Amino acid sequence: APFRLIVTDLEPPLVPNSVMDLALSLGYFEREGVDVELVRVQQTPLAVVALQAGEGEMANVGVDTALQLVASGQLDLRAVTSPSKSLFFMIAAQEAIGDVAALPGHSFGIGRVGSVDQGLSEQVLAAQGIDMAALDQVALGQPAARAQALAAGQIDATTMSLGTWTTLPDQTGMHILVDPDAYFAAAPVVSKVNVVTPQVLTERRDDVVAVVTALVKLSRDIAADPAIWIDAMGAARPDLARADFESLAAAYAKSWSVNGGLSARELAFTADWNFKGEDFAGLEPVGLDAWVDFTVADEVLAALGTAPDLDPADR
Amino acid sequence: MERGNQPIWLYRVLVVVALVIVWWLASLVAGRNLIPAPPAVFEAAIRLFGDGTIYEATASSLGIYVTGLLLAIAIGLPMGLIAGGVPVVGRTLDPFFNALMATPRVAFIPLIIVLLGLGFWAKITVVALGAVMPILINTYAGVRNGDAELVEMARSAGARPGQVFSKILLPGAAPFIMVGLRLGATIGLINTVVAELYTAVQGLGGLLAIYGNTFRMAPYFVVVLILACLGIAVAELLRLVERRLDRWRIGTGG
Amino acid sequence: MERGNQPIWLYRVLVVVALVIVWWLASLVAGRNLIPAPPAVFEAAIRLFGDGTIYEATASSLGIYVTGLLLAIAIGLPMGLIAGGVPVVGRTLDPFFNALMATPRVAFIPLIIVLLGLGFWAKITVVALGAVMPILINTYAGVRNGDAELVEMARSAGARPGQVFSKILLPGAAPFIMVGLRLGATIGLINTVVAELYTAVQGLGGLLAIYGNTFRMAPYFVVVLILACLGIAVAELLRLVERRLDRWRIGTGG
Amino acid sequence: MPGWISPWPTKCWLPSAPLPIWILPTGDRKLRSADHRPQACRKSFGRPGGTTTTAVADFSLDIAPGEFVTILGPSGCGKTTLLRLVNGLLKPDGGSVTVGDRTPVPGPDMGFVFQSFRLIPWATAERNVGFGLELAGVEPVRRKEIVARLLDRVGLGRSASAYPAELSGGMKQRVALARALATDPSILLLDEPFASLDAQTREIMQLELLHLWSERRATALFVTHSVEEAILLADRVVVMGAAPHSLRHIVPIDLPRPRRDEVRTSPAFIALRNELTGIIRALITEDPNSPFFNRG
Amino acid sequence: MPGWISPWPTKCWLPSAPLPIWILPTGDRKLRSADHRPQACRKSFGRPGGTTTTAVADFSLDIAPGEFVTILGPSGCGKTTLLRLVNGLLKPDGGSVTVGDRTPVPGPDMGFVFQSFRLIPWATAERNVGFGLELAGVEPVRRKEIVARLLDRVGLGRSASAYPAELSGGMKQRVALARALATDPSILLLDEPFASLDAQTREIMQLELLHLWSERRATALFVTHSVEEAILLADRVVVMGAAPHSLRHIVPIDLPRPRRDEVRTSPAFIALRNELTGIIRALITEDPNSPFFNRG
Ligand SMILES: Nc1ncnc2c1ncn2[C@@H]1O[C@H](COP(=O)(O)OP(=O)(O)OP(=O)(O)O)[C@@H](O)[C@H]1O
Ligand SMILES: Nc1ncnc2c1ncn2[C@@H]1O[C@H](COP(=O)(O)OP(=O)(O)OP(=O)(O)O)[C@@H](O)[C@H]1O
Ligand SMILES: [Mg+2]
Ligand SMILES: [Mg+2]
Repeated sequence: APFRLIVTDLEPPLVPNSVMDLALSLGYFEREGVDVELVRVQQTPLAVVALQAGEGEMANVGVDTALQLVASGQLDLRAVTSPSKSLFFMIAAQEAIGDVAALPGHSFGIGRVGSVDQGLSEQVLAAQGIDMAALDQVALGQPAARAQALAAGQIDATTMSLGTWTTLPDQTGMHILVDPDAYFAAAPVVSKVNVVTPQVLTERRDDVVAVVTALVKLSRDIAADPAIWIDAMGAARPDLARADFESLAAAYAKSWSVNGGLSARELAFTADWNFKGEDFAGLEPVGLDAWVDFTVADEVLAALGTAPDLDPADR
Repeated sequence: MERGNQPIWLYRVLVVVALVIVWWLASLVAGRNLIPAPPAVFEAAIRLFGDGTIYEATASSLGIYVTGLLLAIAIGLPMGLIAGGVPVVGRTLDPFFNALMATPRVAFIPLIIVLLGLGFWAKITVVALGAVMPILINTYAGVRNGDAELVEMARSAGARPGQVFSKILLPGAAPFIMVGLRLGATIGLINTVVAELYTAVQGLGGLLAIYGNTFRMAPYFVVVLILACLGIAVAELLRLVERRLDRWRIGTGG
Repeated sequence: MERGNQPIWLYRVLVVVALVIVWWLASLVAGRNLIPAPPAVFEAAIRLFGDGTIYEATASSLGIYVTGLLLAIAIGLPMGLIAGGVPVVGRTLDPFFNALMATPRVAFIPLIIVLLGLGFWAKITVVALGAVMPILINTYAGVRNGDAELVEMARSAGARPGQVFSKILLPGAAPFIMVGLRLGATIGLINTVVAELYTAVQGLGGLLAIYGNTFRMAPYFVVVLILACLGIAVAELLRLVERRLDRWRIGTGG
Repeated sequence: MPGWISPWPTKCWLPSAPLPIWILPTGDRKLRSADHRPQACRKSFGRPGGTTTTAVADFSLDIAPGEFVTILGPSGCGKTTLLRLVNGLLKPDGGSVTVGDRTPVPGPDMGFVFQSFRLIPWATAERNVGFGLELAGVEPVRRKEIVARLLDRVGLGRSASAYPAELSGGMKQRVALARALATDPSILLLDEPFASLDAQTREIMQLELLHLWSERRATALFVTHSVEEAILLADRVVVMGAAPHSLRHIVPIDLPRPRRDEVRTSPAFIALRNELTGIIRALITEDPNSPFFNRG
Repeated sequence: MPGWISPWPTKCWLPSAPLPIWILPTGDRKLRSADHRPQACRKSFGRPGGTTTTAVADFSLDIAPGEFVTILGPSGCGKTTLLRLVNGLLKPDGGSVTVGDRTPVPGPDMGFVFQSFRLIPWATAERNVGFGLELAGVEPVRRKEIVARLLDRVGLGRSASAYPAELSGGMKQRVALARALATDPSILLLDEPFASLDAQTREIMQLELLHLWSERRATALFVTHSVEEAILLADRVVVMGAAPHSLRHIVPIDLPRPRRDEVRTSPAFIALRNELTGIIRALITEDPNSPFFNRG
């Protein structure tokens, strides 16, 4: 049976997560001897439902979702790797808003009250001394809707990913208020992980190891030679210019999960941060071992060796 | 004509009981994360009603829903009458009605946001956009199916075109229009949720988004059930109207 | 009865021209590429048709759509006939039809995924779920509006209940059923897109999601226009059927 | 007139024997052949408002197998309702209706010509006439044959493919007549079947009907407003009046059959005509319940 | 019978003068008062298949203001179509129809009793009768008054609040009659308006109609299948036949008015009756185009 990997992107995304698509198209999975099939769904909740329904073996989901499911005892999941720890969020605003200090009193698009993007925005703004409560928050759901509302001039600023920003065809009148680096510095939170059920972990452990191996190998290759990514993405996304990929590749230079993307320290921080959020009201915090499985990554690193610099593999 | 409603009510209760049993079984089979068991939903309902979350959300959604629906009726009914009564207009516009119908609502959302923003007006537009077509198409068909003999009689009695409309075609189309209203009312309810998801998130649609995204399935189901009950309530209201309109269907004479 | 279609076609062309002009103006006003200008969409269309993306997506969506619609007809038509013909059944189930109608489709999606997965079966179920209700409710109303005098005549002529159904009530309900089919067909098309968005992403719905999420509005509009054209095509097909069924409406004798 | 030929070229069904009709009060079945006292068969229509109209009351009659009974009575007195009771389309509120020895069940063995025709608008004249045969499962070829002959008999051979909306009033009525006759029923219920026909066509249709009736030995209940027609056709003329007493008079017609046109000028005929005209006049102008009391 | 009282207690509209009706070929307007040669007015109905039925052909007639013309003719010969042409509901394919000096426009000044009644099913008898008044904007109080009187006249005072489905055939017909009369029209088009009435009620209605007609000095076109009725009511009887020549005979009736019941036995009446009966018989049994050629 093929190993079905559920992704929440409809085509290779403009973030390091794209290694999952590229590993398939560039034959990395094949070379590890695993027959991977990508199952594309719209959003994380659907990915979870699909996983639960046995429509896939592994899913790339939001950390908040994984934590909620585990903490509420609804679904036993284990994160085994994170091809793209952060989604490179940033805050974009209308030109008229010169800096962060000008934000209070203006409208700010969020997903919904209690969503991850709201929590992150709050933290980033707090780091710059701005109280989110002073803003007029407008709940708008999906990232694309937020971007569209910004472009249409219906809101003054919002958090979006660098990928979303890059795809915006016409950015005149808008600018980047908080760039991805400053954003991540203020809120160093892992946003997405690949999870499997314990059952898959025992029954198809070899396949899981092979998948993680393929992802790590590709990440290392790209980290070594960004042109691999630029070329592959250029082929997959003809709608964007090569220059876009080049600048994105430069931004992502230090972001490839060359060691499997699982850092105990980062994950613990992420969990703590999440449990403080509104969505987690009434949930008891759980330990790392309840939702992360390091053994797969360790097995891969044992075989491939640990890469220095990027992506700390601390346990 | 409809006396002795007791058995019908009894049957309905039986259906409800059967549905609850199926639901309970489904929750056992699917696992309670996907389908919460009835008692969990019941508890959640008590909590939600207790802390007032629901009232506020329902009131906000109802405001949008009712306004949007009235807008849909105010547009769909006269347009359907004109399309049905003036064949040139009807046959010219007919394909465009269908094109509009077949276009996913979400395709219009960017346009609506640009033109109307994210608030009340945008939302009622989404609701009206969904509800208008069943009303329009049913009215249109109702008028086109008007009794040609009665129309001729009215003309012979001196009815001007407007009078033929209001005295013959409109009441004659009542059964069609009622179906259109029923469909429009329920589709409008769905579109209220869509509107609340795709423009500024709020109301019952907002609750659905929150509970759905955080996998709180019990309160999620409470909201779904509230929507279902609203659907029933609106349909029963329409049935009262229908029963009044149907008084003349008594039997068959001569 | 309808001769000399030329003016109608002319009017339709005029409406198309008017719509394109409004669209163009809107694209100028909205700016920032939220609404692409007609030439951009035209170019995108040429590209999409050129590289075959569209054919594949359309074929995949059409397969789901047609199967789902047939399923909806296979369920909605007989259910509507039974509900209309056996009053106890109709009056018992009536509120549940409305409840089902008023419940957002997306609420069912988790259940559907659990039971049917993400593939073909799940998708046609979503399509059928959306299309079944207009068909059912219109059929139901059509049967309830059956001519009591004709039914009595048929009974007098020895028609068994099944024959009263098939020879009097069903053909008598044809105008209602045609409206139901029209609404069901277009709503089914929308639900095809919904299904393709909420289960495994593919087909025209998948293209909409991709283009929409990445702000490629020109190809996005191409897909929207294709959906609109499919809506028109289906409606025109239904009109052919309708015209055949309507042959007897010739004028008014005696 | 050329020799009369039955429209059923070869019969593939056993014609049922002519049946008697009993219209009696409840529980009186055992008395039916012995006791002919008028007893109450009754039918009222309720309105949602609570008021009821009694259409047939205090009606009791038995009709022998093969008898031709015509019914006269003022407009709105309950004639149509009576036929619907006999057909089994309505159930009496009191008393009973028995056809043969059973409660009547509508079917191909009873032919009903409705006052308002009740043609199926989406079916051609041909299909309307063949409707009963279609229901009974008679195969299309045979059906076509019978229908064609019946359409010829009622003078509509050329309009076989016309829809009801294309037919004149009298043409519709003839289609309705042909439809009722198509299944060769043993009981004929005819509600003013010739009201929309001109005098000459009406006479031709009367002759057709009498031919079929006498050949078939059918039992016929025939509502008409023409006193002359009532006498010409009937073995007995029943005169109905408005409730509370629907059955007012039974006049036996002893004129010899076949009755030719000349019978109209015979003294016996004229006496009967004057008697019946007087009865009906009295019902309308001398009954204080009549809306035309003291008028006309 | 008590003294006849008009159903319009006080008239608030100016009764229009009785109007002549001209049924003529195209372009012949200037000839209309001088030249009465029969000329072709024509109406055909096309079918999608391509065949056409000619309902009225070669018809030419002028009717004087205040004249009462009755029309006799075999079933399906085009009588109803003629009335629809005169009412302006149909446009002739050839020739012209002129009422007064204009192409006819349907309206409250022409009353049409349809052969199939055409009552509004969702309106009570009362509202059906008042329909023309409602359209003309007559205020409710006055409308109620007129409607109540008319319902009384046609014997339906007690059924004012009944819906058509609750009325018998004859009652429906009387509602249709009252509706046509309610606007006090100067032209009456009556299509077998008494076909569903019993002999006595029919006589009462005939008298009512004649009263209204003579008081109002209306022009009446009255289709009937009863030869006696045609003679009793008419100044002239027009006999129609099937196309290609719709107008077959015009028989002036010179009997003195008012015509009482006794006139039926007068030799002049009997002679006219026999003449007309013979004409119609000939139309049906001696015309090779008739479906009943050589029958009856
Ligand atoms: N379905 C009904 N609901 C209420 N009243 C009805 C219904 N059918 C008939 N009636 C009433 O019953 C009475 C008898 O009606 P019926 O049709 O039997 O009369 P009829 O003798 O056939 O009259 P006609 O000669 O005018 O056809 C009338 O007063 C009529 O109003
Ligand atoms: N709408 C129509 N379409 C096609 N043919 C029609 C239409 N109306 C009438 N006819 C045909 O025209 C002819 C005359 O019809 P019309 O109704 O005028 O007859 P009529 O004289 O009123 O007959 P009757 O006495 O039976 O009512 C008939 O042959 C009929 O079939
Ligand atoms: Mg009757
Ligand atoms: Mg006629």
